[in-house]
Formats: sequence, structure tokens, C-alpha cells
Amino acid sequence: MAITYLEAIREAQAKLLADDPRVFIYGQDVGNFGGAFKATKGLAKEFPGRVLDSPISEDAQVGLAIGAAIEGMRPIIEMQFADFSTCGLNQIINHAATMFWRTNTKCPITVRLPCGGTAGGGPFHSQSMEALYAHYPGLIVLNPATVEDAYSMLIAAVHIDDPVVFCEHKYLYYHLKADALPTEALPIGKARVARPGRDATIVTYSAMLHEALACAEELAKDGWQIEVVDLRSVKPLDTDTILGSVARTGRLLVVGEAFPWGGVTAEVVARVATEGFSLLDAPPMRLNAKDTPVPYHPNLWGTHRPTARAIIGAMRELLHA
Amino acid sequence: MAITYLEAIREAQAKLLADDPRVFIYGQDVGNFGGAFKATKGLAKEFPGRVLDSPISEDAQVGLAIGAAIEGMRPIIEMQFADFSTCGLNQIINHAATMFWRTNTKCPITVRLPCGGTAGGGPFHSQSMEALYAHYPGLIVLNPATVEDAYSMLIAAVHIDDPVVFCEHKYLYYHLKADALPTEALPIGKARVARPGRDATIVTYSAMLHEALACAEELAKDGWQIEVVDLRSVKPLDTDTILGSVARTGRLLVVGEAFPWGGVTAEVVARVATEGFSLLDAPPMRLNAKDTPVPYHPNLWGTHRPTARAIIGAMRELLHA
Amino acid sequence: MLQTSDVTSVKPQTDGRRERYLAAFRWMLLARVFEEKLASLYRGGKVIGGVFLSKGQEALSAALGVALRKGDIYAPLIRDSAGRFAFGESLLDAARTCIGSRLGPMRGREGNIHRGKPREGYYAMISHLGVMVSTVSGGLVARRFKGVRDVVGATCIGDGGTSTGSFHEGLNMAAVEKLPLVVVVANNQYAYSTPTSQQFACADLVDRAIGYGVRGHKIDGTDPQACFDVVGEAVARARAGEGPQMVVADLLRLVGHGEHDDAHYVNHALKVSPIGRDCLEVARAQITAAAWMNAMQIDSLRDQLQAEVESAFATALREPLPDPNLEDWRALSTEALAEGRA
Amino acid sequence: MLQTSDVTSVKPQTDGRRERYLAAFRWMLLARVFEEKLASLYRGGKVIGGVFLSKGQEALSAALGVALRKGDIYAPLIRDSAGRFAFGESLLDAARTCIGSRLGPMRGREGNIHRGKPREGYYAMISHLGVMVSTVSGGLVARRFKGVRDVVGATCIGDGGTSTGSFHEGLNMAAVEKLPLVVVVANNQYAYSTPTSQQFACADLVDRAIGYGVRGHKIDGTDPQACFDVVGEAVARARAGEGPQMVVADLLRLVGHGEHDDAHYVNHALKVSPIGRDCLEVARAQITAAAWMNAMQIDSLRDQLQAEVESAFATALREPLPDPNLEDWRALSTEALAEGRA
Ligand SMILES: Cc1ncc(C[n+]2csc(CCOP(=O)(O)OP(=O)(O)O)c2C)c(N)n1
Ligand SMILES: Cc1ncc(C[n+]2csc(CCOP(=O)(O)OP(=O)(O)O)c2C)c(N)n1
Ligand SMILES: [Mg+2]
Ligand SMILES: [Mg+2]
Repeated sequence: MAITYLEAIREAQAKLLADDPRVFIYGQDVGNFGGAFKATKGLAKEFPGRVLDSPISEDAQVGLAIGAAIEGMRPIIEMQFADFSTCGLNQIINHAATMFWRTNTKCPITVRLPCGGTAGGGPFHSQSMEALYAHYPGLIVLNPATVEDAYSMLIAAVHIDDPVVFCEHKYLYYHLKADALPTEALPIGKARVARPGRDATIVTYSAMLHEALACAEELAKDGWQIEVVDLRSVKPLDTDTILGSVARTGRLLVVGEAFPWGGVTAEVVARVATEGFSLLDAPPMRLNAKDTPVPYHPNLWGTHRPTARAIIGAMRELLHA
Repeated sequence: MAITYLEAIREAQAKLLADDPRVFIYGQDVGNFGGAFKATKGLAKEFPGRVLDSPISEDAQVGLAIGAAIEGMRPIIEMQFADFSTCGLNQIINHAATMFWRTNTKCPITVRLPCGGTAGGGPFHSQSMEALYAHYPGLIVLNPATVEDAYSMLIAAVHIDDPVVFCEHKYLYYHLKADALPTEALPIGKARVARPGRDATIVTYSAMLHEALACAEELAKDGWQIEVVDLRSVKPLDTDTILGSVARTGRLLVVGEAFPWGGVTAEVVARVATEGFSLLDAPPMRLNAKDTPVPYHPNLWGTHRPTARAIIGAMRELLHA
Repeated sequence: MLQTSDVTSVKPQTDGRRERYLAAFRWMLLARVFEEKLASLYRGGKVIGGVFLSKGQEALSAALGVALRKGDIYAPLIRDSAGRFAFGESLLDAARTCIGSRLGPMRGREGNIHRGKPREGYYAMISHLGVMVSTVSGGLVARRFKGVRDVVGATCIGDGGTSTGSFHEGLNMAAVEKLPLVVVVANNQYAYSTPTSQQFACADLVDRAIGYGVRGHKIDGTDPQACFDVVGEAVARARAGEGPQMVVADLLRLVGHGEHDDAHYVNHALKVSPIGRDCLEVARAQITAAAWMNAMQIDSLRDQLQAEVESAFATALREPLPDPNLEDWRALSTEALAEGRA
Repeated sequence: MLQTSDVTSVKPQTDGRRERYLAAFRWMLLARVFEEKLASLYRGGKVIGGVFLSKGQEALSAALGVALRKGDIYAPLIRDSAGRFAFGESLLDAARTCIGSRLGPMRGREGNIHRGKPREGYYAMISHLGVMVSTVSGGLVARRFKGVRDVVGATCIGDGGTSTGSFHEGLNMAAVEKLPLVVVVANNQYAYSTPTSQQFACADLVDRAIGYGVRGHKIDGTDPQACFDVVGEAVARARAGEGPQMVVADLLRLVGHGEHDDAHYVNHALKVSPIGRDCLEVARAQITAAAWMNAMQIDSLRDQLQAEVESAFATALREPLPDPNLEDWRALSTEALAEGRA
């Protein structure tokens, strides 16, 4: 029985609600409706009173979660789209993220952000916001790229005693399927070598993992062995695994779907350059989305975001550098 | 007659109001009171009806500026502290920044952010937020480090047809003095070699420029010639000037006052690593604030942020690498 | 101090009434025909992304569109096809945007409801609900600076949108500045699937007006005549310098949140209650009762509008789609400052 | 539907009145003495950063502090020394925080008003105004999940803070969830330098209550007895399950926004009007008029409190300051996930 990335997120929440009375879900349309993407489908019925519809008030949604967390609950906040989390960002980065450091009080909230681009999504339903959250101290930012990680990392996220921004990719919701839910998982904070190789390393995360794997597959036809590292969490960032891979291959391409200034690709390249300079046999490379809002029409969107084809282009350059 | 960084900002606004009827200022307590830091002192009286007190509504303040800009005005929004701009961030990054690209309509707003740490400021009155704004397409992010730049870059900012986030550093408000206001200036987007050298390059901006210069001064006593590059604007980022300096020195340290994950230091190191790899004689280095909120007490604050002493420590490492 | 008793009750204006009504009706009908065509194209896979329709809200939407004039500012929301057309949007531009034509005002960069021509006073919404309240206010501040009088700025919002901080900050600010702003709240009983009972706890959203110090107006949004009269009065009061006006109309969204949504969650009792009336049917009845048009004339108007809609979509569908190679991939208007990196 | 007429007028409770009054008076006086000392230390350069005082607001602040019980949730704001003490904050912790002592609850990481002990129901404000409304609501939701009854959550805000989107979203949400929340608005006529005329346009902030569907209460904030009665009633109503309560008190900030501010902008007419009364003077008069204490007893109480304050600051000033080398420089509680890079 195949299970999708989206179903995995639903199942993780079902398990969390079943196993832990401290867990509840609060978000727009998450109740009887089951959420804009159906990530909470059936949960309101299965767990009466624990899956609550909120008004359209992202700031208050996060504020409510913070208060509940102070009192020992484990709230999950669903943002309808990651893009709307800008309206709750202040509570996330200034309130939740500073709570433990300021007051020695744990603030275990999980904010689920349906993020990333899909065809026809446009500028306000396509954003990847990990760079904003990862910049601020006190947050953990997770970016599952597989069905298994979507499931196990969401469960882990809610168990973590700190605020977690859980970036789930909308493009993967239906596209990605696995045979079964995982029974074990890598710990949070560990990256994973998704495909071993020896000629070059692609470091990436979330939906871009699959573009990178397609690139590696394609280049394998020419005899190239490309190693692909799936970051899984962008904060903390598993520098050791990245450096380990670069030590093996000597060549690095970092791929992200977010905007080009700053962000994950800059942080990864900067860490490798500062901590693993001598491992590099060629200049490292970055591939990001373009420096404009995310376009609505698929004709444009397909060029705005990195695709397997674009990654192949960059990789050929890197392999010959 | 000495003029401070703060006075330069006031003078720039006085000149803008005098020269251009499209300019007005909107912000909390900017009217008769002259602003929390007195950056608009006397302007409400000098320019009746054009310097308006707003309610405590950062989102609406920016929204108002956007509407006025659509209609051809040149609004300046003062945030009382950069830290509170999180409450107006959505309007800045999703509305102002996307306006031209979406609708072909110019959105010339300037948002002034009194940013950076001062003794006793604490977590919510000390932040450097350039990384958040620079990540989003459609914004220009300026960071003047000198009295002259505070003046000329603010005037330039308001003349720019695009939304500008103007990061003025509170620590420099009173600490920094110049003899006179400048009559000419480097164009926006150009970095400046603030001190020439040949042994290593420090790339930095805003208040950290002065810590970097102090470091260079100190190391000069040992015969080291440290080149210091003042970015002036972090978006656009003047990669050419940075690469030019690294080409001369072969060694790079990037210093910022913001949090360590991502941000300006990552972007600069990533650009040099990707575009100027062969220019580097040693691994590049970064120095940021620590990965916690900004502490209140000066004893802690002095360690949280990079200081000349910390920069000297890093530089000695770099010079011997 | 404004008291709830100041809430306007319908005060019909009688001169030119027939003309105004029929003009508005035409936009209502055009919106309905346009949206039906759009829905069928969506079902046929010709529209990418979301399609959000306004069935049941055309009277309210048109009421605002016809009350505004050229030179006013208008920031419509999700369910405002009628108002957009009434304010002067061309059918072709609407079709182009929904189809993604490169020649449309949004050039395929944005789609569906996220369209506008800001420099013509027709502001383009961003998705984040509530933000247009302060933005329109800013446009009005600009007009004030320029000494322009007799201007009105209007924006639309749903019951759900009133819960946003942006709505609150914007309306409060407009009240402080005494701007000629009209905020039209379409209380269509749901925000996506969320019923008003989970959205607010006041007895009536119009009760909020007093807390902002603005005049509140209440309408049965299914009654076109009431919509035209009350929205018209609110716009007139704003124009006359009486400060912000807040209009709250009760009605029901007669379709899903978007065309992907079957709206199974809508309470059946609401559907069969007066609030579930289709304003277009009511308009038809009001028009024929007043003998302003007969059924045949209405049908033939509908046919004519249908032909215009078909022709607009036929044109839009033949137009070139956006081409990544023709894009400059630049978010800044200042070319010299753009980085353009990927 | 709540009408403005539901706004509570003072309904004095008479049993235990003297005890309640004198208890509250003690906290008022302690706050005043504490803050005077703090101001003098600030002038002497012993306090780093801002100092924000509550002169003129002690009665309102104390009223809430004494109305709450252990087990309730309390999120005070800038001008709540009295309420903080009444809720149970130790004088030493207050002094330590202002001085930056390493041994205080904030360990020198935060200073002045940004203090609290969340796990004891005493939430620590962040600077961004308005956010505590939803946060306290969240605490109340947690209590509801746990089946805890008879609990109240309260937070304080200023006239300026009501303009924030956070305030709106939080209060609306609390109303939807019918939480036992009390929001006390100190309308002290200014937000920093901004007069209420530039902050809101409603005749009275209490008019907002109806728009949220919550009960509004209005008080003369310079009248201690009125404060104790009305705030007490609001808390009792919330505790009894009547849902959120909004209390608006009119008063005047008798000091600058902070001690750096000479408040020259404050309208003289307000200062000499009844709203400019010092609630502590009024309390003194009310107490002596009721013959609950005489002037000498009050003076000696003041002396006693003064001694306590001196001793608290003397201790705090002798304590070690924060030491960067003793810090773990870690924002996460989960050590294994912290990066700790600089
Ligand atoms: C700030 C924000 N949060 C969430 C959304 C997602 N969203 C889009 S439409 C909608 C429902 C809007 O309901 P309402 O305001 O009542 O308007 P209606 O759709 O009923 O016309 C939501 C939640 C949004 N657009 N903006
Ligand atoms: C969101 C936000 N914007 C700006 C500020 C800066 N600020 C701190 S206190 C203050 C004035 C507050 O006025 P009011 O709410 O009336 O409280 P009062 O100081 O009068 O007690 C301002 C503007 C802030 N703390 N939060
Ligand atoms: Mg609705
Ligand atoms: Mg105030």
C-alpha cells in the first residue's frame, strides 16, 4: 500500500495525537475540513476537541501556541501556506525562539509550513522561507525530502523541547510515494547521503533533492558518479556530513529552491569554504531560484526554480572545472 | 562644526523634504517629538503636515507608504527600532518588494531601520535585520557606516525608484562625527575600500567597519597591512570590489554583527568562494555575533558581538594560515 | 461618539435609480457569465492554478464598482469580478490574466484574482488578507498631499479577513487620518471552510465600526437594490469628507472557496434560508417587477455578454504564453541596481 | 449581542473591602518607592539601558495583581511594578533584573521590564506590543485541555498597544474561544509622545469591546477604589466563565515614557485636570477618610517599604554581574541540536 508524503504528515500527526495528550493542532481550516491540503484529514473527528480551526490570525496562532507550550502542551500550528507565516513571523523569531534563552522555559511548538513551488502557485503560494527562520537563534528548521522523513521528522519535531519550523514541500505532497511508513530514522540534525558517488557532491534539500537525484541518474549514463547529500535539517546544519562528502569528491554544487541572496546555499558554501577549503579541487558552485518573486505561469516557474536540467548544466561545468 | 551620524540622517531628511514635495515621513513619534532618537527633530515644524505620527501599526505604516508610492509620493517610514519591523515585514517583502515585478508600477518607499546593538539594548532593541530583507527579491538594502554615507545614501535611497531598507546603526548615532556633510558620494551599489592594505582583506559594513578599522590599526603596529572594505549596501552586493581586494591580498575575513546562520557573511564568503576561488591563498573566515538573542547586559553584549579584539584574534589566525 | 444606532438603514435615492440599477446589473451578469466560462475552462484543464468565483456576491461587488468613479482607488479582493468590470477592467485583461497570456497586464507573472493596474487606481491585491486596507489609505494620503478632493478609496474584504492584524491596523489608521476610505466586508458566512462562529464572537461584524470611530452600514447582500443604495451612500459619505465607512453585507458564497472545493461543509439551513438567495435571481425579479426589462430582454443581454466573454477568452487563448527567454528576470525597476543572480 | 449599555459601571463589593484595599495600597506604595529608587539609581548611572516607570498607574496595576490568584496567568507590561509585586514577584528579583545581576531570573540576558517566570504563570513580555494577548490565551487553552477550572489569564496593554495587529488578533481569538481572559488597557493618554488623537478615532477605547463580543468595563484609573472594584469584577466574571473581559482605565502617565524623557509634550490641561491626579494621593485620601489608616501609619508603612527596597537593591548591587565566560551561549534547550557558532 503506497503512502504519499502528504499522508505521511497526516499519519505522523495522528500518531502524535494518539500517543501524547499534550499534542493539539491549531490552524485555519484544519478541523472538520482537514486542512487546505488535507494534512489533518479526519483528525478532528478521531481526536475530538484537539484539532481546532483558528481565525485568519497567524500572529495569534503562534502566540497561542507559545502560551500553550509554556504550560506544557505540544502544539502544532499549521500555516495554510508558508508564505502567510510572514504574518506570524514576529511571534516565531522574537517570542518562541527567545523564550528558553530569556526565561529558561521550554517552548516546544511546531510550526508546519507548506512551502515551495508548484505549477500555477505564483508569488504568494510558492515561497521557501527556511532562510528567514534559520537566521534567527533559537529555532530548529527541518526540511524533509522523503516520505519517510516527512513522517519521522514530524514526530521528532514535536518531541523536541524547542520551537521547530517544519518546512514540508507542497510539490512533494502528492508526487512522492513510499511503500510504508518508516520504523526508524536518522536523528534530527544528521544529513543523509542519498546517493553515493565520487566525482562531485550535490548538497541539497527538500524538493530539490529529487531534481538532484535525477541529475545524478542522468550523468551516470556518461559514467559520472555524483554523490547527493540531503540536508534534512538546515538548522542545525550537518557540516560534518557535508565535509565528509566533499572530502570524497573534491567538488561541490549546492542547490536550493529559495531566492539567491543568502540562504542555505550561501551558508553551506561558506561553511565548506571556511572549514573545508583544502578539500575542494574546484571552486564550489551554487544554484538557486532567480532573484524575482516566484512566477505564476509554469512556463516561467520552470525556469525560475532550479530543475534537473539546470542542475545537469551546472554539474557539467563543475566536473570540467 | 562637527556633525554626527544621527544629525546627518536628520539633515538628509530635511534636504529631501525641502527639495522634493513628494517626500513625507511617517512613523511613531516622528512628528513634534522628533522621533525616539531625534532623527526627525524639528522637521514637523519646518515642514508642516509632512512629518506625521503614526499609530503603533508597523504593518499599516508600510502599507500606507506603498499606497502613497503607487500614487507617486516618496514616503520615508521610520521604524522606532529595526526589531519592530518584523511587524511590518510582510508588507515590505511581499507587497512593496513585489510591486514592480508584478504590476510594472514603481514603489519608491524608504524604510528606515535604527538597527544594531548598543549597551543595554537587549534582545528586542539591538537586531541587525539586513539578512531577512536582502534575501527577498525586489529590495535594496543599505547599510551606511559613516556620517557621509548616512547622509548621501539616505538622499540617494529616497531617489531610487524601488523600495529601500535603510539600516542605520544606533551605535553610530552619537559615536560617529564628521566635519561636514559630503557634497559628493559613491553611487549606491558600490563598496568602498575604507583602508588599503595588501596582507589580508576584511569585508564588513555598518558599525563593524569601525571595529575592523581598529583591528587594522592595531595590526599595523606589527607591520601588517590590512585592507578594509566597507560594503555600504548589502543588496546589491558589490562583488567586483570584494574580489578586487581579495585579488590583492589573497586572504579574506568577513565580519558582521548579525546572527551567524546565513546573512551577509555567508553571502560574501560564498561569492568569493564561487567566483574568486583561485584568488584565495588561505581559507576565508567569517566572524558574526553569537547564535543567541542579543544579551542585555554589556558584559555579555561585548562578547556576543564581534569587537576589534575578536577581529584581531581572527585576523592573526588568518594571517598565519 | 458614534453609537450603533448610527448604523445606516437603507435610505433609497430615487433619481437615476433605474439607470444605476441596470448598469450594475449588467456588470453582475457579465461577472456571472465570465465566471461560468472560467469554471468550464478550469474543468477542461485550460486554467492553471486556482479559480475563485463570486457566485452570490455579484450585487455587492457591482454596487461598489458602480459607486466609484474614474480617479478613485479600488482594491478588490477574491470575489469581485463584477466590481472589477464596473470599475473599468477590460474583459480581455481579465481573461488574459486567468489564462496566463503574455499580453495581459500581469504577463503570466501573476494569475487569477491577483491582477490590477495600480497606476489607474485599480490596485492589485497580494494574497495576504487585510493589507490592502492600509495600502488604499496610503493612496488616499497621497491624494490629500496633492490636494485632490472628491476622491474615494475602497477595498473589499471577507468575514475571515477581518481577523487579520492588517485589517485592524489599516482601518484604525484610516480613521485617525479621517480618510475617504470605504471598506466593504462581504460576510459570506465562511472563510474557506471556517464558519463565522470560529472567526469572531461579536453579534455582527458591523459592531466593529464603532470601535474604530467609523460609520457602520449594514446590508442584506442578497438584495441588489439594498446593495446599490447602501454602498452608494457609504461612498457618497466618504466622498463628502465624513471619513471612513465600513459596510457589512450578509450573504452566502454559493460556490466553493475555489473551484477545487465542493463546499460540502456549508450548512444546508443557510442555503435554504433567505441568505442563500442568488442575488442575480433577486435582481431579475426586481427588474421585471419594476418593468425595467422583461425576461426576454434579460436573456438577450445575457446572450450578448456571453458572446463578449467567449470572444475575450478566444482571443486570450490564442495569445502567446509567457516565455522565460523574453523575461528580464529582474525584480527592481532600477536596472543598474539589479543583481539578477541565480 | 452586547450593547454599550452592558459596559459595567462600578458595582462596589463590600465584604473584605478594607483588607483588599489596604493590601493593594501596600503594593502601590511599594511600586512607587521601588521606582523612585530605581530612578535615582538610573540618574546615578547604576542602571544600564532604559528605565520605565508607572507613576500614576499604580492603582490600576495593583488592582489586577490583587485580583489574580496563584495559579492564574499574568502577563504585565511596561508600567506594572505594582501588579508584579502583588502577583508575587519578589522585590529582590525585580531589583536584580534592573541591575543586571547574574543571580536574577533573567541572568543579565534581559533587563528592566522584560522579566518574568513563565512556569509560575508570570509571563515575561517581549517588547513587541500586543503579542501577549494571544500568548496568555494560549496558556488558558492549555489549562482548558488539562481540565483546570477557575483560572484567569490577564494581560496589560497601553492605549498605543491597542493599535497593533497582535492585540486585535489575540483578543478576537480569545473571544472566539471564550477564554477567561482579562485585558486591562491603561489609557494613559500618550503612547510615548503620541496623543490618543493620533492613535485612535473612537470616542472611547472601551467601544472596541463590543466589536469583539467581549464585555467592556470602564474606570477612572486615578480612583483606586474604582480600580479595585471594577478590575476585581472583571476578573471574577472571567473566572465565572463569562469569557474575555476588557477593562479600559483613563489616567495619565505622570512621568516620561522612560526616565530619559522629560515628557514636555504632555498637555498641561490634562495635568491639572482630574485625570492628572496621582492615584497614590487619592488612595491616601480615601484611606484616611475611611479611617483605615492615619497619615502617620501610612508614612511608617512607606518607611518600612523603603527599607525593604533599599535592602533589595543593596543585595542586588553586591551580587555578581553576568560573566560571558560562564555563559553557554546557547539559545536552544536541546544541547545536542545547538550549533553555537560565531
Ligand atoms: C494572511 C492570510 N492568511 C491566510 C490566507 C489563506 N486564505 C486565502 S482565502 C482564505 C479565506 C478567506 O475568507 P474570507 O476572508 O471570509 O473571504 P471569502 O473567501 O469568504 O470571500 C484564506 C484563509 C491568506 N490569503 N492570507
Ligand atoms: C510593535 C511595537 N512597535 C513599537 C514599539 C516601541 N514602543 C515601545 S513602548 C511604545 C509606546 C507604548 O505606548 P502605550 O501602548 O500607550 O503604553 P504606555 O507606554 O503609554 O504605557 C512604543 C511605540 C513596540 N514596543 N512594539
Ligand atoms: Mg468569507
Ligand atoms: Mg499610553
